[in-house]
Amino acid sequence: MAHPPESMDQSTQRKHPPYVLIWVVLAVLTAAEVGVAFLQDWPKTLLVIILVLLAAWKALLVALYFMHLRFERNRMRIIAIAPLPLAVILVVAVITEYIL
Amino acid sequence: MDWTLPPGVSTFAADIDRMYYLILWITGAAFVIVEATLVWFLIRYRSRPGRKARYYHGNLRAEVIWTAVPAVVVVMIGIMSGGVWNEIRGRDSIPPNAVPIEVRAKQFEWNATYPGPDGAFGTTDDFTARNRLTVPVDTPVVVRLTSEDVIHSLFIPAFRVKQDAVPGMTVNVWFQVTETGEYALACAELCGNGHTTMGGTVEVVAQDAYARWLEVESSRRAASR
Amino acid sequence: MTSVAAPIEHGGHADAHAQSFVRRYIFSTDHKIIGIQFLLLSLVGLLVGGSLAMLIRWQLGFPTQAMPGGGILPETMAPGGVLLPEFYNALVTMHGTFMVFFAIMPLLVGVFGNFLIPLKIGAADMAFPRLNMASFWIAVPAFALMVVGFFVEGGHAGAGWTSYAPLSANPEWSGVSLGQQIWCVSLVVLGLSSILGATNYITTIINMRAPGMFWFRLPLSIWSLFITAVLTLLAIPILSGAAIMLLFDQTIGTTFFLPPDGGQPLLWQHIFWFFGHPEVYILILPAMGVVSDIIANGSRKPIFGYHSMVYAIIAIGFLGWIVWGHHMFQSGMNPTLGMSFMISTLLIAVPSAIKTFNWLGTMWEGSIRLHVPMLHACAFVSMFVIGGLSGVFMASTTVDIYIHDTYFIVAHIHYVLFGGSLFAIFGAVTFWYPKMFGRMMSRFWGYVHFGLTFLFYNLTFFPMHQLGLGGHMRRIYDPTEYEFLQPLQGTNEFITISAFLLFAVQLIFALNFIVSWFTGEKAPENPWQDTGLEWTTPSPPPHGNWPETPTVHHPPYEFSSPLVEEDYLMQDRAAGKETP
Amino acid sequence: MSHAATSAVMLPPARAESGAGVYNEKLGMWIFLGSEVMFFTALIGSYLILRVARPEFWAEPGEILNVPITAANTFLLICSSVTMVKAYASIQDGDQAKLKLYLLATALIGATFVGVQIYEYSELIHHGFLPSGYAEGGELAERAQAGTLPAAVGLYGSTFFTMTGFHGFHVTVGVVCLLYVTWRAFRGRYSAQDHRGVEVIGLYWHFVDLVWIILFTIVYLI
Ligand code: HEA
Ligand code: HEA
Ligand code: CUA
Ligand SMILES: [Cu+2]
Repeated sequence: MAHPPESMDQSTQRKHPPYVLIWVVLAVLTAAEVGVAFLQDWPKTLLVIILVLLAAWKALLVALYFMHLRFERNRMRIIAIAPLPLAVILVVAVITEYIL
Repeated sequence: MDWTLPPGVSTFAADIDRMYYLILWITGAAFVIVEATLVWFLIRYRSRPGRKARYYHGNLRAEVIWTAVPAVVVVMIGIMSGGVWNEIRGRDSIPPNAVPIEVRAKQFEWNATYPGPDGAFGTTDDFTARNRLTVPVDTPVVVRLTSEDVIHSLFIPAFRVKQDAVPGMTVNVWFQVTETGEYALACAELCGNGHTTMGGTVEVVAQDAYARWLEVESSRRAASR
Repeated sequence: MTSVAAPIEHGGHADAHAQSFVRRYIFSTDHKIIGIQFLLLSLVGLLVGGSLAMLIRWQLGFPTQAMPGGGILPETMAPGGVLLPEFYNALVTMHGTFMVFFAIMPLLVGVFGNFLIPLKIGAADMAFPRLNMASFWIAVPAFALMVVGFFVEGGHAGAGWTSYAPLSANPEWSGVSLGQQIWCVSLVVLGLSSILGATNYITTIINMRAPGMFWFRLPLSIWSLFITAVLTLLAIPILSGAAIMLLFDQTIGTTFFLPPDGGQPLLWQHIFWFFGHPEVYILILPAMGVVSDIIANGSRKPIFGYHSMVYAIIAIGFLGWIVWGHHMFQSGMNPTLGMSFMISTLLIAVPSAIKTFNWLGTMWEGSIRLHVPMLHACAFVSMFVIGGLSGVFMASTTVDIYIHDTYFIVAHIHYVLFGGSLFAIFGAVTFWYPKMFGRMMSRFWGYVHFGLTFLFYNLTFFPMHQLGLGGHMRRIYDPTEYEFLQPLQGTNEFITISAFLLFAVQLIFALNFIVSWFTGEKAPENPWQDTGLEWTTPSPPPHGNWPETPTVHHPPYEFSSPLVEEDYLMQDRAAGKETP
Repeated sequence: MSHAATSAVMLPPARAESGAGVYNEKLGMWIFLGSEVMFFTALIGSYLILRVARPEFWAEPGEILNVPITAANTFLLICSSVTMVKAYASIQDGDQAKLKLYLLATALIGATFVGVQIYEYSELIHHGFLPSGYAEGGELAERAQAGTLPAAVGLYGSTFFTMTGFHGFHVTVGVVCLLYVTWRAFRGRYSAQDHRGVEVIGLYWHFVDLVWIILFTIVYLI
């Protein structure tokens, strides 16, 4: 099998990340989000910020551990996040149309 | 028909034309340099028996020069036309005393609503004219431009005015005409099967004539109402 | 090296020799065959787009006169040979659509991406040969669907190749419903094909370069195809998303772009051009790449400033993402935003300048052979410069106020896309034809085709600048409707005549292409005495390209190197020491 | 043929510049995911822009959409990600039995997610919430009359159904691919040494999960 030696490094390491723990964390964060979303007397903007942060946290956990970016080389990490700046450019530029 | 811009009759037409000719000279120079060098090299360095090309991979100084020069030139172009742009479209470029006219575009006609003698919209002396825009000379005019269906584009070549009319939003376009007369008005954005027919005229009249025209028109319309 | 040997495995086509005609020439996984398939498909696309242009020109030159032979067109298009306005709009829309999506893009990316990448980096095939096959066979139905659109109820999409909403979003304003939906679906399907292709190219170039083929030993054609693939990968899905929203606005009652219900017409323009501008660089970067290869070959000299050429490609690729607003200066977009878009747009002149002048620098003190591909490459340089410089006019927000949506823009389009991309394609096809088909194209007819095309091309498109200056709007069915355009009608007729001649002389190319396939003189391994890896294998190359993976010892353009007596040093030639 | 073969000996062996350092399929999947990011950018970006431009077309969280059910569904999808990664871990240890078990579980949970989403859609449509906004005479339309809901929610419907719909579509595709991988697992095609298929489908699956995490927050909770 012409399977490049480089890529074996994570397939051969037998110690697995604490997947179940991450699972619990994700579940808790989701519950927390639903809880926060319905806090009546908090200012909307604050809620939005908190919710987005929680979501980002969850997304990061999935990317780092489930998609094991945490164990990849930097080259792969770069390939993985490369498109994000473009996405931000589009949305930010167009939104300025309406808030300016 | 020649290769120059048609005469412009608005205050900023001159500025726009100046920018155009400036860029024409700059790019013209770049064009001549490139094409001349190309042809010259093709002749001068054509392969001839016994001649071998000189072997080298580049020349840093040369590259720095032909990177820096265009960079400076384009930034200069940017700054200059930015100035004119601000004068025409800048946040507070619209003269406060500008005469307001409402233009609603729809397939395939231009409807211009005038505030009437009292200069206020939404009063009984307002009236609307179709495919015909009448404006006073030497007076800033602001057109409140919008559309009822699809996107159109208000294009008055002689004034160097072009602005899309977008449904759901109102854009203010202003201009100040310097000569009385009749000028063409066209639609510059594909807006359907009648796009090509969506023309009209702009009549530029003396200021007092304009005031009188408002009187006459609004009373006439009122009568017909 | 990561996976030099890998492709043989993954492809599962190592035994292709034993395979049937169908598996080998129709559902082939061989990158060379797929490249040729794309070539045939997109040349037909070019023919379609060109023919539509002829109808457009007839109408503009001789408005509302019965077109000779136009009687064969159905009543819904041209009763008695007189084109209907709605049909004219469909013509313009489809001319743009076919030329951009079904001619130039597949010609550059589909054909040369597939054919050249493995051959030039020393790989036996693509990283994912089956995916490659899929990407072609997905493109075919997209093409067919777009053609069918002409014959459906209500006619084909007629809102321009940019399909501005709300005109495109609501049939009640355009009279077109099914046609516009077909436009959306076809482009989404084609998009899938492009995305699969791009994934394949990027993986291949990153992972499958032969030993010694370092990043900075890649030929510029491969560099530009690589950046192009990245642009394709990231830009096309944006178009797919936009097209899907547009489709939903028409079919399931969503209101993304429909103002009465809160939709935002400018949103369509922003998304479309966020895709659209990278798209136009997808249409020029590969052309620049192949032209660089051809110019170095024609000048018998290493490319001038190879590294800055690479950085220029990357810079253009990146800047292409932050300039889209220059299509929207007059759209009612926030003027302050317009200002920043103007600056970023103008900056693109800088990397373009580097490329232009480095091409000239390559010819400087060279020993120039004016073979047919070289002529086309020189035409590319001179014509692209005209198109590029006219771009600077519109980049200036103020000048754009006047020339926006006039024929000045149309002239720009054709100077960059025909003068640029298409001349490069003519050159590249002639250059790699021997490697594709094992035969040379006729040199004589090549010269004839070049000369006449260059002449009639300029006679057709240069006068469009004049129309633009006169204020001649784009996409109008009948210029004579406007008094102020009547003085220009003479120019319009002149353009039309030249356009017909331009089209006619393209048939020389078509014939040369087809006839040489059967009767052209047999091509040697390296007819142009080039240095690239593809010339170290027979023409056409066998399945798997090389008996064993070649090893690279030299940069791509070692012409006239002192290391060897002949004036070209193959990249894999083990002469003397390694050149860094 | 090239002269290299013969004379290469007299040269130092050419250095091979390693690529991304991972095998093609994995690299390819990551690259493909890049295009998926841009696809969802078009949809999510439009949503954000429209929401900022015309906020009056949106109802408060939970007023129209059913948050409890969706929260449960979100939890389901997260579970499927865990089983997926477990499958990957198992085959890394060469545990075929667990591999099959976890793959099946993942496909199953994924399918359930889609089922629940279909149920959610049918409920919404039943209450009169469509891609075009309220359905005439629908229950929600009446509440809008009564003033307890926004007058019109066209953009809300448009963006909601488009975004969640295409996510659902991605999950469905994922389930199909998972079934294929599972089938191959039962044919014993994967081993501790070579399990590219499992890792690659895993990447796709987790990405779809990640997109849902974002969607759940910005569509249902904000
Ligand atoms: C291959 C395709 C291609 C390419 C390469 C380009 C290249 C450029 N384009 Fe163009 N463009 C199109 C295809 C392309 N364009 C199309 C199809 C449209 C119409 C879309 C539609 O509406 O249908 C369009 C429209 C278009 C517009 C919108 C016009 C309008 O609708 O009002 C603008 C505005 O800025 C623009 C600008 C530019 C610029 C600045 C470049 C630059 O990249 C050019 C850079 C190159 C040079 C400048 C020449 C080389 C440099 C030198 C010789 C150095 C010296 C130069 C200076 C000192 C200035 N283009
Ligand atoms: C690569 C792109 C490309 C090319 C090559 C062309 C080629 C031509 N185009 Fe144009 N054109 C566009 C892209 C292109 N165009 C775009 C994007 C628009 C904007 C559309 C819009 O507004 O929405 C446009 C718009 C446009 C207009 C403006 C219409 C309007 O606004 O009302 C006009 C008008 O004259 C025109 C004319 C022509 C002509 C006469 C040609 C001639 O050069 C055609 C000559 C013929 C050929 C080049 C084909 C030759 C065939 C072969 C060589 C194939 C050989 C076959 C085999 C071997 C099997 N085009
Ligand atoms: Cu109105 Cu074109
Ligand atoms: Cu552009």
